[in-house]
Amino acid sequence: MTGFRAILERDLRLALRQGMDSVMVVMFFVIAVVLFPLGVGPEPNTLARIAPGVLWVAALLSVLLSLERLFHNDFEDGSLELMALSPPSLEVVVLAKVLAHWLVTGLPLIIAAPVLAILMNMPADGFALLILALLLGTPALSLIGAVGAALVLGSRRGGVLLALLILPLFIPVLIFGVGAVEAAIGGFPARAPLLLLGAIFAATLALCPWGAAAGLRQALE
Amino acid sequence: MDTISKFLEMGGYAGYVWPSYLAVFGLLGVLLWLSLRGLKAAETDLAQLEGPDGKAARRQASPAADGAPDT
Amino acid sequence: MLNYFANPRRFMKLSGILTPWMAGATLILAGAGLYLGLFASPADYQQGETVRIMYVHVPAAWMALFCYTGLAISAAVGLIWKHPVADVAARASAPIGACFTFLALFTGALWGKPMWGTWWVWDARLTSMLVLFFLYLGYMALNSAFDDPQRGTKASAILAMVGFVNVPIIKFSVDWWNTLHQPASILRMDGPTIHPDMLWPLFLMIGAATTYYLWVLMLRMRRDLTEGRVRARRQIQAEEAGA
Amino acid sequence: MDQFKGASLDCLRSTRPVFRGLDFDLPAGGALVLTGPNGSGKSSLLRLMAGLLPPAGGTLSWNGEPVAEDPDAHRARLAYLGHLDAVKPALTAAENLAFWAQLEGADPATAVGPALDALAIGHLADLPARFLSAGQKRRLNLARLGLGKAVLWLLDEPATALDVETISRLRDLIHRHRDGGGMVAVSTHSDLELKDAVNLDLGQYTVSAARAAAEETAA
Repeated sequence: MTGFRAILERDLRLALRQGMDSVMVVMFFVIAVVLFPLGVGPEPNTLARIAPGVLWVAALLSVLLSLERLFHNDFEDGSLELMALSPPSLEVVVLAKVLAHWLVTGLPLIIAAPVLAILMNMPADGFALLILALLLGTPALSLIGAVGAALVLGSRRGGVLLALLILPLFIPVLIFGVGAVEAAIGGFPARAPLLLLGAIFAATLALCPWGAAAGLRQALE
Repeated sequence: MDTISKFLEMGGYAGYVWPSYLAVFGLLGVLLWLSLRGLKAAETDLAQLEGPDGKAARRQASPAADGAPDT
Repeated sequence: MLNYFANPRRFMKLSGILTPWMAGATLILAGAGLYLGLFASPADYQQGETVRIMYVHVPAAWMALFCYTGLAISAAVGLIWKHPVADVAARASAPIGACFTFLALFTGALWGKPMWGTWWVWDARLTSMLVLFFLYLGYMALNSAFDDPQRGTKASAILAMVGFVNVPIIKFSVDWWNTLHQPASILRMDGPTIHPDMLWPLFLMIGAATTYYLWVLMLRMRRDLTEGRVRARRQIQAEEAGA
Repeated sequence: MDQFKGASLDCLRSTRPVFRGLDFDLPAGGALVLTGPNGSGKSSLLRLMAGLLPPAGGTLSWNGEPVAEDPDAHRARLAYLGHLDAVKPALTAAENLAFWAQLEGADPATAVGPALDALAIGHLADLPARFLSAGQKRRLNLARLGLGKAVLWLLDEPATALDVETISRLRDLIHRHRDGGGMVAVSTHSDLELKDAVNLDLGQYTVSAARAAAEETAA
């Protein structure tokens, strides 16, 4: 457990000191969402209709953008190898780094989301559910993405490749995330999609550290 | 003659039925051809390297080996 | 059993015997299936002659899933038990599966236009097939993204297993999403029960597609293994040249 | 008394055979110096000993128990030093070291200062690592050895980029470690001159591709 805390604290400290990471991710999120009214037109009803989907897709892309760096720096400078050889198991290392990644990128997205929802003219009924769904969904995205980030270490064209590998696997989170928000807006119970999102989060929490650790192990051979 | 053209017409759906068959047999044919060609190329390479004249081919491939034996 | 086939030499010997049989079986099954499908079977009373697209569409869709299963199982065997032939089988399966998936989508569009009046609908089956196509592409891209082929094999094997766990989840989520978005009734593909005259050509074509897969799979595996031996030979040459 | 042993180890990099049938025996207080031409697998053997690279054949054992059966225990007793320095430029030297101390379960408050002093970089403790020179970063990486928990040191060419004075400090560090029953395996070009070290020449275990191919054909 001390190992988990040590990695978490170090990654957070690094992110605070050198990282424009949070700022960049949120800025990308904002710009991506703002592009939609410019592309689709400013008609409020249209924007309100597509708001949940646009917010989720933009959040998904923002997470993807930040994922490439999840293990990359530590892989390049040899830290990852030493962490793999330190007493905490590699699964714990992965969990700590994913949690740090989510705190640095996922959480700011969730804070920015309601502001963008207003810009998109989203009905206020959906706000609470949007935040709740993002709270359950973005950690799952980070966990799934960790597997992909581990697999592309040391490859040519890591970033594009990561998108190709990971985006198809993000689809269930996207569907249930949007489903929850739309249900709330339409006045239906959002219990089912939320439970499914929770189930996906639980499943990724159980499986993805294992998969990412396996990926890291073969990258370090 | 009439039956053939009637057959080819596919009840007016010729534009959908025949491209389907063409795509399937075309693409699978290309994949098969590529796989066969790749296998042939690899087998030729191996035969050249392993065959009775393999030694000669080796000499040609690395003339530096004869000129500078101790590097 | 697995150990027996893990030996590349034994595989080369066995596949050398089997390849011509698979080639013959494919040609015979496809020939018979085509004859029955195009000439001897009736047109559907609702769908008319377009029903003949089914004889290539359904086998392609079936093989798209079959190849992915084969790929994932081979990848798992290669990763866990370190059987070299299994790794080769996984790599060889991917392009075949990707071709079949593409064909399932393509022929589906050609069937959909006259039947539903549109090339593409965001139907649950089409969507999950499209995702499967992306998974194949991702697998192939990852497999070839490393300078060390061994790393590509291992990384993509892990991806194949992750994808295998994910495919049912994606399928389920797409079904769920689809029922929310549009009623399924307009899009019923599997209309009334199939007439036995149509069942036979369908079975034959599915059989042909399966033997085609095994045939090309063995060709590609033989190529991979032969190329491995060529590389080993070249390495010996390089060593001799350096000595 | 601890004992680290390797029996008939085979090593593959990608599909290329590196060495085969390698044996070594490292008792408590012992030192193993790996020598051999480039590409003979010195780094690979150290990575194999660390457990980063699984052996293609043969077994590693600790006090008679196969290492593969308890990788957690093995990680807890080793310290590995590779070619890369693993120094984060945004953290100070002390913070860099404190992180590794925490990971190993040592108390950073007491362990970091002496470890830095052992390599004469105590005065740099509060300097962000981005201002350190290549040699100083190397020393900061070496300072991890002084954190104190590991019994088995695996050092991959530790003397590169070090001046004469630091090499002698490293030698002292290794001697003290061995006197306390620790063991060390070093791959080195420039001679560290460790006393009573066992020399392991990897050149004799090298497998040529031709021999590997011939054996495969026979199998």
